Amino acid sequence: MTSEQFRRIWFRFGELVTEHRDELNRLDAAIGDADHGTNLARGLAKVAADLGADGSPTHLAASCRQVGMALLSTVGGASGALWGSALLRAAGALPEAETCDTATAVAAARQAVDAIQSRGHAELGDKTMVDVWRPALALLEASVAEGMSGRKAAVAVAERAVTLADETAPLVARRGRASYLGARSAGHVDPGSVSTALFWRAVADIVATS
Amino acid sequence: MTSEQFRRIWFRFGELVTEHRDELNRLDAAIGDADHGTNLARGLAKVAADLGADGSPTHLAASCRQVGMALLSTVGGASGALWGSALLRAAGALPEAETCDTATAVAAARQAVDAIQSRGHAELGDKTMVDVWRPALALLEASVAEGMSGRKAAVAVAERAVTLADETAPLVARRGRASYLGARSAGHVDPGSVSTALFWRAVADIVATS
Amino acid sequence: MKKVLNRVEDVVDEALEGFQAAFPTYLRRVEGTHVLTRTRPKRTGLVGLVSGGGSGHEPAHGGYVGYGMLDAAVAGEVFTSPTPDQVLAGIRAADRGAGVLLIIKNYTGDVMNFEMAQELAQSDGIRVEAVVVDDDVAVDGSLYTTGRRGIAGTVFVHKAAGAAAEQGASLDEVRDAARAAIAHVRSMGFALAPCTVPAAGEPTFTLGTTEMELGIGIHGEPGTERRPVATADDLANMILGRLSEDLALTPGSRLAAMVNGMGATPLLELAVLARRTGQWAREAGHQMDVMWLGEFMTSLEMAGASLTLMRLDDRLAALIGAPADTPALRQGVVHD
Amino acid sequence: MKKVLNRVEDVVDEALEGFQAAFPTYLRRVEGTHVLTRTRPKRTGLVGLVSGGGSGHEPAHGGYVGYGMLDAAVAGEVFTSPTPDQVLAGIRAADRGAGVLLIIKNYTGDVMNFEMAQELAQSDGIRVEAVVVDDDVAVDGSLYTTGRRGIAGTVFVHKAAGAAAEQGASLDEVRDAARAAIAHVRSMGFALAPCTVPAAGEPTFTLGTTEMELGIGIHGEPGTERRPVATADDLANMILGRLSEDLALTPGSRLAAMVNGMGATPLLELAVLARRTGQWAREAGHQMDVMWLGEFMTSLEMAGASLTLMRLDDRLAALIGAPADTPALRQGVVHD
Ligand SMILES: Nc1ncnc2c1ncn2[C@@H]1O[C@H](COP(=O)(O)OP(=O)(O)O)[C@@H](O)[C@H]1O
Ligand SMILES: Nc1ncnc2c1ncn2[C@@H]1O[C@H](COP(=O)(O)OP(=O)(O)O)[C@@H](O)[C@H]1O
Ligand SMILES: [Mg+2]
Ligand SMILES: [Mg+2]
Ligand SMILES: [Mg+2]
Ligand SMILES: [Mg+2]
Repeated sequence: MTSEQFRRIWFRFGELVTEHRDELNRLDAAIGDADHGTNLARGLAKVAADLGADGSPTHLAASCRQVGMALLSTVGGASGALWGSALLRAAGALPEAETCDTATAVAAARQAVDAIQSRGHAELGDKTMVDVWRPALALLEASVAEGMSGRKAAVAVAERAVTLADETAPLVARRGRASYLGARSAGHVDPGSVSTALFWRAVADIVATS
Repeated sequence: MTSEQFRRIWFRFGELVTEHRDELNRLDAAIGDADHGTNLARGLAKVAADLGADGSPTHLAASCRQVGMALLSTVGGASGALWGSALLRAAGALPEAETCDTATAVAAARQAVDAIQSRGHAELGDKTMVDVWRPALALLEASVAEGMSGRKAAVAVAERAVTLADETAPLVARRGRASYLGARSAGHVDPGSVSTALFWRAVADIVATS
Repeated sequence: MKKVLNRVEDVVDEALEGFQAAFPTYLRRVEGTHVLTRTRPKRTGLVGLVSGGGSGHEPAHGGYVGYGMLDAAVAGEVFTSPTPDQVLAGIRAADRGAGVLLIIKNYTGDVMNFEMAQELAQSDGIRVEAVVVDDDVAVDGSLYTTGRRGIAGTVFVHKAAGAAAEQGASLDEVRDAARAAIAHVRSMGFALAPCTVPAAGEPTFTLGTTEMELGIGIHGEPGTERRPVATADDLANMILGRLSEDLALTPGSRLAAMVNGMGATPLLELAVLARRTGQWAREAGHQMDVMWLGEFMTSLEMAGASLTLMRLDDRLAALIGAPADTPALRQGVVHD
Repeated sequence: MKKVLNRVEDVVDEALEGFQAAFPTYLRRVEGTHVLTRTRPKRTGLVGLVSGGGSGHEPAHGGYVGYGMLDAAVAGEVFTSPTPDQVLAGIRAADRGAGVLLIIKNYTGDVMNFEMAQELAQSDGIRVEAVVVDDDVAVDGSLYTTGRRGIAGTVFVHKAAGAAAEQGASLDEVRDAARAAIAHVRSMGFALAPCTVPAAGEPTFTLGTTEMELGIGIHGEPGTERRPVATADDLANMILGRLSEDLALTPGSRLAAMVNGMGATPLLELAVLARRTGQWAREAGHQMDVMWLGEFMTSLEMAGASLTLMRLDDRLAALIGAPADTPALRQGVVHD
């Protein structure tokens, strides 16, 4: 992965979230507080401004740290802390260099997912973004281990992520705001899972076309 | 007028106001605070209870004072003070006896109307109950002066009162809550005028059938 | 209509019991009446203050019964003036031998019922003076002979007259302090959504999604004008301009302001009005002594707000700033 | 959506300015942040208290900054937890050298963002302890692993911990006072109408004309159950029964109660709940030390209310009764 690709992933993710902002808010309205799209869109606008600013770092680790700080300080809510933690931890696995190999990128992704779980204490099946992150990471690692190119793996993960997000619908939430609804949370897709799928789509879009 | 008639007028007025309560509230909603029907109905329920109670006075003056006190202490708002003042003043013109002649009854009515105007400072054309009371009284006095029976005069006044109430519609209110609407008060009938017409209908209903 | 009620007919009675239950050290209900009076009456020889009106304006008026403000508050049915016998009970409860001042809001019903009570009390030998608050600039007093309405500015009048009474002023002096307050206070309000009187069960008016009522009173009435909705700053500018003009303010005026919510507008939004009110005063070169921000004189669950300005001289500033200890307004040193 | 706003994006920022404008003697905004802190900080050597959360709960949390309660309040966007850097700024503002206690409401976002700030402050050398309030009995803590929510009872926790801090208790003692308060406080709320988050522009849920949501939180979320509307007394009985059971109250318990409006429900109606709350306590043989009646922790313009009970021992009773001087809560002697 190049530093340029990394930046373009975040610009693309920002576009996708802005496009889907109202939908994410609507999903959050059903089982939360109707702000998930607004929160992420606000954060990603800051990310884009930071990444696009003159003198913004070009090395991967610094760039990733910058994204993490921007998310942490502008998203707010549960998703802000989780995305911020994820990026800050992932930065530790990336080199202070303009590029890294696929294995390093995958290792950074694993760090990100671990950080989300250690910050939020959610397990698979709790109806949170972990329900997309964890299996998506497993698929990524398996694909790359089987020798699939990063490019192809990213596309596969992006496709799978959409399904994973949809599959959160029947679950009863056990973490986050939706958990307060108890059984009433079933029958609705988890908004953080949908935005996580958008992230993987952004990754695939950029990696596949560059 | 007999004391029995006097009491039946108030029972009948209570029935009529209860029937028209929602309509009076609706009229008041348009240019006031939507409570005129509720206020009067509450007061007349108390009047009926007082007049029907064991040991309630049977002489006209005492009976009239009792009605005035009941209205004063239960109606509230502008109409409570006005009706209360009217009845308390009228009581002064009635005898401590079971009956009085038509001239005395008419004199009591004049006292009532004077009390309404001295308490409320409204003039003809201010879009208040005075717009019914004052001309109705004039018609009553003229009819009786011409030698019409009390019975016939009451029916004539009751008919005229309905028209007078309707004729308040185009006026711009200068007294009471409706005056705050300025020009916006035009186009709506004054609720206190409509209830005053109901009072005259009650008088006619009772006097004509007894 | 969805409301937190038992029987509609009982709401005022039950609410009075509720106030007594919540504020037993402040409020006591005069038995068999709709009068709330001080649990610990002020000392003999001080002037008593009575206010009141229809219910639905809470915390007015019971919330202002206590040290430095009222001695008794008389509650009518929702948006309906209390009756003379009730006001008389309030006067009796408030009288400490030095006479009683009635603070009346300028509504026909209130004025007439309070005046009748005044007459009754006077014939009982109690000295009673009355002032009528008419702070609402939305209603043009010269055109409509009922004159202006009394709205949120009334609470500043309670505060000023209450402080004077607590300091031992005579009945005439307290009345004059109230008159001075009335002469210097102006208000105006707007509504974004109506309220529902429990007994009526339906909203008092209807508004389109982009309309507001300007120049509303506090009884759920529509305003003097219907307009397209405006931003908070535009609303504040417009209202403050009207108040300023009517008070004939010149730069350097010393002011007290009140940003008053009508019931349903969140404090978050009222604070946005407070921001502009502060800015406006700075821009106009005025000195803002105090700003009250909250719900002081409501109209059930109406959405909207009113702004009040009072021009202060040294005397009024001292009265507005004096200590008060009531359920709804407490100020003064509570610690060292 | 009709709201008193300028640009939706600016509402929190402008409201913070408005609070500062209205309460300059109490509140000061830490420049460039969403933190309100005391204009006159408490003396060095006392423990600092920080709370906060999303906006839209006003007067929480800025309204509780002042003597006897908080030292700093951190405001997020409407119903959105503040970010760790903002909480860190609050911790820095509140620190008087004796460490800082964070009072967090149990929401995933709040907990995580406050915890991250705690870690950052600790690595800066500031001692920081944290407590998490989870008073909402509507959510069954044993079934849903996030646990119960923190709602209006949080204000009692501010009060108790704030009093302890003001009295010179150490960080551990203040934290323990807060924990004791949390252990003894329970709340539950209901909604008759939803609210509209400005940025979303639409109500957070819809309700039929005869429906209510029971077990609501304070973020406009639907409740745990939808039910037909009930009378005020039935609602109070049901909620008080739940609270009582959860607190395992036995006759003769000493209690503090809070009747808290969610935003749009008039004080007149809240007082009807207060009446029943007082009656209920008497009937159950409890001693009601204090009852707070008003809006303490709102959910924008949601219609509805929550009831809170706290079981008091001597220590908690003294802390809840101690003086406080903040924009939204003032108690203690203001005159002689
Ligand atoms: N403990 C948790 N672990 C992982 N993800 C979580 C957790 N709690 C919430 N989430 C995710 O966060 C999303 C909600 O984010 P957002 O709406 O931005 O925050 P908030 O709930 O504070 O309003 C949920 O849809 C869920 O996917
Ligand atoms: N000054 C006045 N003189 C005579 N009648 C008046 C006056 N003010 C109001 N009214 C009458 O009272 C009626 C309103 O009564 P009501 O609704 O019961 O009282 P309120 O206006 O206090 O709510 C008006 O329709 C009008 O006829
Ligand atoms: Mg959310
Ligand atoms: Mg009326
Ligand atoms: Mg009325
Ligand atoms: Mg949120």
